[in-house]
Amino acid sequence: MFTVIKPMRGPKFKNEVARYPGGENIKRCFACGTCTLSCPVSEAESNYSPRRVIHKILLGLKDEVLSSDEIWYCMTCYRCQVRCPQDVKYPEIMRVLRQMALEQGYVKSEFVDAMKEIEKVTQDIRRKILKRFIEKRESITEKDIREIISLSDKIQP
Amino acid sequence: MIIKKIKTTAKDLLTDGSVSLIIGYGINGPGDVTPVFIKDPDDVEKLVWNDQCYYNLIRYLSDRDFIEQNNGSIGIIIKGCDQKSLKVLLSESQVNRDKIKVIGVTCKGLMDSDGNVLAKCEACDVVYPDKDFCDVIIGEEVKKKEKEKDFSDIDEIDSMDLPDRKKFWDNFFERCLRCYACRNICPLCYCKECIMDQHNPQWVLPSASVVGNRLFHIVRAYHLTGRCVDCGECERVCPIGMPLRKINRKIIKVVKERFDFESGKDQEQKSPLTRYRENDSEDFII
Amino acid sequence: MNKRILVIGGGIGGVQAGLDLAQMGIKVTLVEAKPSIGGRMAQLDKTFPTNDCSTCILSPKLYELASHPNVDIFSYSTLDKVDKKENGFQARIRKKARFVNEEKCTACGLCSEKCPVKIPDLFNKEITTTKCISIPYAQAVPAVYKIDKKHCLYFSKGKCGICQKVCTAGAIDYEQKDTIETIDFDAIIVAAGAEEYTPRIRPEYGFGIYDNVVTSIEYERILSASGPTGGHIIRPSDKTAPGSIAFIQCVGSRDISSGNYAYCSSYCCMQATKDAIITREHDQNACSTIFYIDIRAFGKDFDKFVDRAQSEYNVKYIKSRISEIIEKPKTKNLAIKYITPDGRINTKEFELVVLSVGIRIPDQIKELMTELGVKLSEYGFCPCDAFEPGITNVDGIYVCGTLMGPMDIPETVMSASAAASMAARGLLSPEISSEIIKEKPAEIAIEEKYLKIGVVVCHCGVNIGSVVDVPEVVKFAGSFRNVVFADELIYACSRDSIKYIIDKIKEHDLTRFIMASCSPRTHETLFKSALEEAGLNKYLMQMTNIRDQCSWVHQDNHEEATEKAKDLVCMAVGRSRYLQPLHELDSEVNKACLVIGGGIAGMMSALFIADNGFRAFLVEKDTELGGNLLKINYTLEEKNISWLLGKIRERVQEHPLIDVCLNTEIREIKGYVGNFTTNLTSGKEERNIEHGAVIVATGGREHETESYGYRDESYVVTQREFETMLLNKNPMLKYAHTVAMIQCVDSRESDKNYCSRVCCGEMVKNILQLKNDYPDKDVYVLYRDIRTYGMLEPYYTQARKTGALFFRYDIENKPVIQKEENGEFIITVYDEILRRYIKLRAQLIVLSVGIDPLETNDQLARMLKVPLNEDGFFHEAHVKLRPVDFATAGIFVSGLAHGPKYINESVSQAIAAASRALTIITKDKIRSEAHTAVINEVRCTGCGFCVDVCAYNAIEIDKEKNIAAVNTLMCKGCGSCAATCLSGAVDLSGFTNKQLIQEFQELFL
Amino acid sequence: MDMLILNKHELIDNIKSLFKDYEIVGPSQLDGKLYFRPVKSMDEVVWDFVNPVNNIKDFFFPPSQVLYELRQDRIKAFEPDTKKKRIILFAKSCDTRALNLLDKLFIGDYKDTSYTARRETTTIIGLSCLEPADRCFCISLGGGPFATKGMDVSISPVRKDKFLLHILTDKGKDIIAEQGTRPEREELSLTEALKQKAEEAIKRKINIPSDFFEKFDSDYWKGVSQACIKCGICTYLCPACHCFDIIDEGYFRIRCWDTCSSDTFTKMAAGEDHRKQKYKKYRQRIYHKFQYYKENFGEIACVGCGRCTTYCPVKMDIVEIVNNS
Amino acid sequence: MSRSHFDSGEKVKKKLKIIGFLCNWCSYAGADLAGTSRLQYPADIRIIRVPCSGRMNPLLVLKCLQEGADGVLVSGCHPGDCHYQEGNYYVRRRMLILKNLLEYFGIDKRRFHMSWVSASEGAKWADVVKKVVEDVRDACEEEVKTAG
Repeated sequence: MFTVIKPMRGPKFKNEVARYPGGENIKRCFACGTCTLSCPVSEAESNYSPRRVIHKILLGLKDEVLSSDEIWYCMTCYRCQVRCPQDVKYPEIMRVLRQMALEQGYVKSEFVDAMKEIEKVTQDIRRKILKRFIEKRESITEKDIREIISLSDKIQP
Repeated sequence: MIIKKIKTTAKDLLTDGSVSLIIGYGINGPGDVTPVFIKDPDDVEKLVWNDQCYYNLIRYLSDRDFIEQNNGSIGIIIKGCDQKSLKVLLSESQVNRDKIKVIGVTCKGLMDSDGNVLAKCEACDVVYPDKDFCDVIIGEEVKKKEKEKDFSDIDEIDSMDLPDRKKFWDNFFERCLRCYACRNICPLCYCKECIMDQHNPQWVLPSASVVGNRLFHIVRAYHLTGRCVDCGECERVCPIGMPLRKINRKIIKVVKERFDFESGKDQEQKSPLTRYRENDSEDFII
Repeated sequence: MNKRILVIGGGIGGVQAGLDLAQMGIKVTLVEAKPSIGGRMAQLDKTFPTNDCSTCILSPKLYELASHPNVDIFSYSTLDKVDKKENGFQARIRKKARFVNEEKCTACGLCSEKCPVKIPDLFNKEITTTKCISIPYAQAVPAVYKIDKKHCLYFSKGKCGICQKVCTAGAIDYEQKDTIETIDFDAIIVAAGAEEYTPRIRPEYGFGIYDNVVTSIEYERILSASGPTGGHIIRPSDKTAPGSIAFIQCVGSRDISSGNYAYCSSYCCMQATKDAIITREHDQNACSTIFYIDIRAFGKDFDKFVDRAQSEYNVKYIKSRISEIIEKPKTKNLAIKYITPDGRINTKEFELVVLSVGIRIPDQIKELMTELGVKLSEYGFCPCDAFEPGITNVDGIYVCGTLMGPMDIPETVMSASAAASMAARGLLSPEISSEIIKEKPAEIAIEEKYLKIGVVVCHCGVNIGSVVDVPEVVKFAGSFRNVVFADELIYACSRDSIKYIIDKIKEHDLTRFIMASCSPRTHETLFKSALEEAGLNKYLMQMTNIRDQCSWVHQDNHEEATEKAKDLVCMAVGRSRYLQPLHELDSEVNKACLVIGGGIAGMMSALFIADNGFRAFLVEKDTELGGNLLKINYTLEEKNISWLLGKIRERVQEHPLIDVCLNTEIREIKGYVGNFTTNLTSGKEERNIEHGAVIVATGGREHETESYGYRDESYVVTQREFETMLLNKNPMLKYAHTVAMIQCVDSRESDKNYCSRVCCGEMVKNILQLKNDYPDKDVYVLYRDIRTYGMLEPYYTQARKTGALFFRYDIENKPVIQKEENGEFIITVYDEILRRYIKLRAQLIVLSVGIDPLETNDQLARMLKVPLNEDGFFHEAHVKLRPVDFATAGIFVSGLAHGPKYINESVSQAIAAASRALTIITKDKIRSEAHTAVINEVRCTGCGFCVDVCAYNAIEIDKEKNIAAVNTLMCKGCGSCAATCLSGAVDLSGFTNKQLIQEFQELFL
Repeated sequence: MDMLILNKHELIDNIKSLFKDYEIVGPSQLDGKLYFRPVKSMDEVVWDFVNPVNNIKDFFFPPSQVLYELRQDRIKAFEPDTKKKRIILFAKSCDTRALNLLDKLFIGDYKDTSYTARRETTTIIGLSCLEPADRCFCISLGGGPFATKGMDVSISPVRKDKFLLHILTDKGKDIIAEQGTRPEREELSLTEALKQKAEEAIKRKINIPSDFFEKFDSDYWKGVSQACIKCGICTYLCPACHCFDIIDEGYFRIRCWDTCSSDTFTKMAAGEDHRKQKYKKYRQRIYHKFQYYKENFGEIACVGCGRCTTYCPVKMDIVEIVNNS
Repeated sequence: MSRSHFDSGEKVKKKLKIIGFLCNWCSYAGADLAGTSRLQYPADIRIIRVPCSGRMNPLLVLKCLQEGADGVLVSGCHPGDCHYQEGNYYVRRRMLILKNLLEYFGIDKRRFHMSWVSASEGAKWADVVKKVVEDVRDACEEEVKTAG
């Protein structure tokens, strides 16, 4: 665990984010943790925590946030935004960060297009698994799902 | 020798008029030690000091009748255990401290008639009267013996089962004459009209029946809760030899364990029945 | 002006306001919508932080109000119309039909037993059902049954009518109609209270979907011994005892997105803690977990309560707001995901979940307020400014309780007393005494009369008669010597029975009277007034309970019940032989009040005593009035405190009835309630003043701290110093680009284990002021819990919006400050979200240091013989229901002397103290208890045992004679002294040793 | 008046034979102290002893005795059950002489029913006192270690196991079987020698000064009685003291011993008590024994057994007090 | 000759006589609530109302037992609930000493009970009475067995 020295002055990262539409309420967050708890991604990926991303923005750790891969995890399911008591719109903030990362050269544009690809394929696999499960009607374990995924390259889209 | 110092101190106090009476220990006709009251300086010779000076002379300071008769300032010779009962009396504002001169004499333990040390002296935890309480200290200072109080005889009675325990005490209650010597010798029993003598309402059966005697001893022990300093006089004077110290020390044990209080140590603190703590034990309450 | 005030709402607020006004001699009409008064407090099982049983401390107040001659209670009634008159109001009150005659109903419960229709039990939050004809709970006041018209078969289908057939008192009356009364009032106090927020708006918590998710008020009913489950904690789904219980905080509070609930409801954290403790007391292996955002234990002894919950009752506190609850279908358990202290996500199954719901103003109360013309805030509450809490925009209408904003019971009681003294202004004057003098025939002296005892045994309809053979008991009663008259009555408490009793007393020239019937707690005053009318001293009556404690509890064994009834009568006869006539003693009251301390609390108390027409002595040891308020420039609501303070000081100094004594010390206070004499010294000259009551408003002081290098660093300041720096734009601010604030400095730790309540509010105020003047400065706040409770929460949100950053630190891991050569500070603190230590750079550090009691408190406490609590603040009589009184009569406390609080709370408490003092000094004479201690001077040895055990300082040892003496005015008649006296010298009149002994001795003769 | 000589085991057999139809009371040890109390067999009885703590007065005038039971509707008198006759064994001469004093009071012009019933059904076998204690002074009051006043049968030691029985009353005759040998002069002189030796052993003499009654108002009594703690030991243990009080306990009317030193002794209805001070109480005890009883019944109500000095908690010696008054 | 059947071997009567001293503000109210809720309990207890459990002098309990009561119950408010602030704290200490003394002298400790019953604990009051009556009955039977 290392310590982070907080930069003294200069344009605040959080004000930058707050200027974009959807990022207005970021400063209202009082770190209650509801977003992390309602996020399906954080269930799978244990050290991904939307609360920590917001906290880093507020602390102004611009490079660490924009260069991190965390901002790409969000599946924009909007459950956190519905549940947040202070009306912080986390998915919108992720959209803003992705835009800033692109504009300020942290990632290349192909990377953003690729994101759409990944989106499509994962959705497709998810649909297949669900279809298989609904046919069989009895419970399905993680092993079955892994097996389906490994066969998926054989299944035509 | 201690007795010489006592006599000179008594003589000086009487002559310079700072006291009008000295209460001490003397000898009666057949040669037993008896309390003696000296008013004029040359009677000082009557004073004695040996290991038979049982009496707790503090009893006379709380006796209204006695104080009426001798209302001047009084000099009194006390041992360690007597001093504790004086402190209890002071905490209950029964004795006017400036009207008494306390002559504390160190005592190495009293002997009974056939020469072994009294049980109460074995257990005594204060050997010399403390300096800042007494006006005069006679005899060299003996270090205070820190000693855990031994309640083994009490535990032995507690361990009996109910009928035996009842028989053990009823054996004495059948013989108790209700002569009230145990009440009247005790310095802490100074009520103007004792509960036992009250008829309207009549609290306890006045006659010498087993039930009446048992309740008398329960009330007496209850009224000494957190006050009795175990000076042992009540047991000594009882004509039928009832083990009264076993009763008093049972209450002293309960008060020590449950209220963490020892009587006679602090002049300001009265019996723990006038105080409470939020977390007092209530295991016996449903 | 007919001196009558309308109180809307029968909760604890309305009851307290009504009681205070009645005791000041003003007529009160109390309108309550529900069938019985007591409000939401009657639904609570226990109250924090003392775990008193709620009904135990509430019902005496309800009985006192119901039996007070100045008070008429309109229960089950609504207000049709209220219109403003030139000097008051006129209200049309509709008393809805209960279909039960209030006079006749004896609450025997037979109708409810036989009623075939079950309806949801609103009082128990519909956990169980109750009958169509019912009373909310056993100890309801007024204890009169009510028929629910909608469900009653008689009204819907025209058949049934069983209850009328069964009722022996003939109280059921289907034709009863609503009655309307139009009454004029001088003022109105609205104490309508609030209701719980129903968490349907947050469906993710599964309320109404999963069985085992209940709200906190439902859980109170489950915990309550008189509740549907008889106090056994069972979960709704399968009625088993839950092993693990989760409490979820801030449901419907601090929640902007799900509706207009941005405020914090103030008491839910403590209610959850109390429920968790009581759960553990009921069931040793049930363990509770409380999921919270900030634990808001800001009141007196609250932090100690939370610590005890963790240490003795192993309640776990986890800082994590819950996002959703999922029910496991098979076991009906509830899975909850939460963040553990070290940042991991964890799921745990709980058998029961309690949602700590916030409060909101119900719509019909909003309509009532708009009809009255009172403006409400955006959240539906009725806000008042700091220096006039309770006063609304409409002249003559006052507000108190949760209608003003979320608050706990003590604050409600204080605001209710305050509203009472505000509403009473102009109606009181020293000339008219507020006592109630009933004319009654001269009392016959019975001393030389022969002992003649009369016994009446009551059937109480079938309640006694059906189990106890009453004629047999009457014959038995007649067999006693001295019993010259014995008879039976069907309903002894009915009008004509009372007349019959009065005639019999006169006819047989009785000197003692025994009533064998129901409980003295409810009917003693009724029969005593009968004796008075017959010219017999009312204390010559002895009641014995052969209903609630005999016939009702031995129904299946008639001859044992009869045997017991005979014994009870025998005991009553035994005791009555030794009853003596007793009289309440009256003593003159000096109609003035001493206020100690000239701070804002003292000034407001003095002002409201004087405004009500009574003299006040305001004693202040400094050279000017104002106290701590002189050092405060603005608050969150009031922008210019010094201007407001100046106005109040002016009003105090010019008020003809306030005698301001500056740089004056109190040397000695002697006397007792109604008759205090105080010796004041100012410099050389001395002065004695006479007064009837004392208000302690000596205030508090800022805590001097040594931590974080405050002593020797000029750039480490306290919040108050920072406020003055902001006010006069101190040049030091130029260098402070980043300001770091540290909360709970030296507070909530070993020797100072209490929260000073105001520091979070001050911190937010200073941040807003700083960001307003210097928008580009940074602010970090290092806190343990942000306790901006109630209406302060929106300001906390604003503070975050200005960009201030909040870091939570733990008591074991305090922030560390190092100073660099260039004068800047590096603050190292562990950030639990990042799970890393971070270093913050700041040029100025502001410490929130909290409030300490004055050192002079214990000297004044000893002078007034009133207690201090563990932390050194003055200890009030009862933390919940008597927060302004001391146990010793006639002495009251307000302001910081009672404990840390905000300015508006101090002002509210100060006006409440004035109102409590007025209940005494408005009387010509004070009536003392009749049962007081009596000293037998022959037996008293002056040992002082009785003095130590007297909680009311009513007994003292007279120095010369060394004999105890009782001040009958202060004595409350508890008898502790009589029980402690070793020589039986002290006795309690009315419960003397002889009477108690004779009561059981008669059994064995 | 016939005498006979018996040796020890003959005497024991004689007494044993009485156990069947008599209730035997004798001096026996209990918890290290000697009491007169009912005994089951002869080996419980102690032969050589100085006076026990209690005395035979207890068996005629008990410490507490129920007189009546008063109910709302009926009164029931209690009679002592004297079906079984009783024998008091080895009473010393001072106790029996004191009993004689009590007879003067209880069987005087008014006969106390329970006392008289008990007195008639009890036979007293006295034992002469060989080694009187150093506090005894019975001689100076007309008694003596070998005196026989108040006994039905007196037993005096002759030689180690030889006893001289002296049958004094008819009751005595019924219980002693005709056996043993007639006393020889030589045995009589041996007993006489023992009597002389016992009488010299008593050194303490009580002599009441002539102006005893005039000293009533002197301050002497204040000085002397200062040590007294007003307990009841001296009166309760004194064989001659006979004051009693009638009290109600619930529905029983009870006669129980009273002591002039108690606070309630002369306390009257309204609390008035003309013997409130301690010295008046102590003076009353002395004058009642040595003056008033003598005026009323002709004898001093003290038999010199020394119990009051032995058991007094503060060791006040009655002999010294009376002599120097 | 003492007639309280403390000591006499009298056969245990079917109907015991137990005296209950109840504090007016909590326990008496709790007993009333047991009545209004129609909770049945044995009829051996006779209730005497005292202003506060703090009024109870141990001598009253002793006098009760001496007069012939089979058992005594003293019931008051839970600590902290006392209407007179501290009454129940003091009586708790007094009765602890009395309990120890009674036991020490061989009086069966089941003859004297203390309980805290609040105004809303009607059910608890019924249970307390049942337990006390059962205890006192056992104590009497045992007493008769050993004395007989």
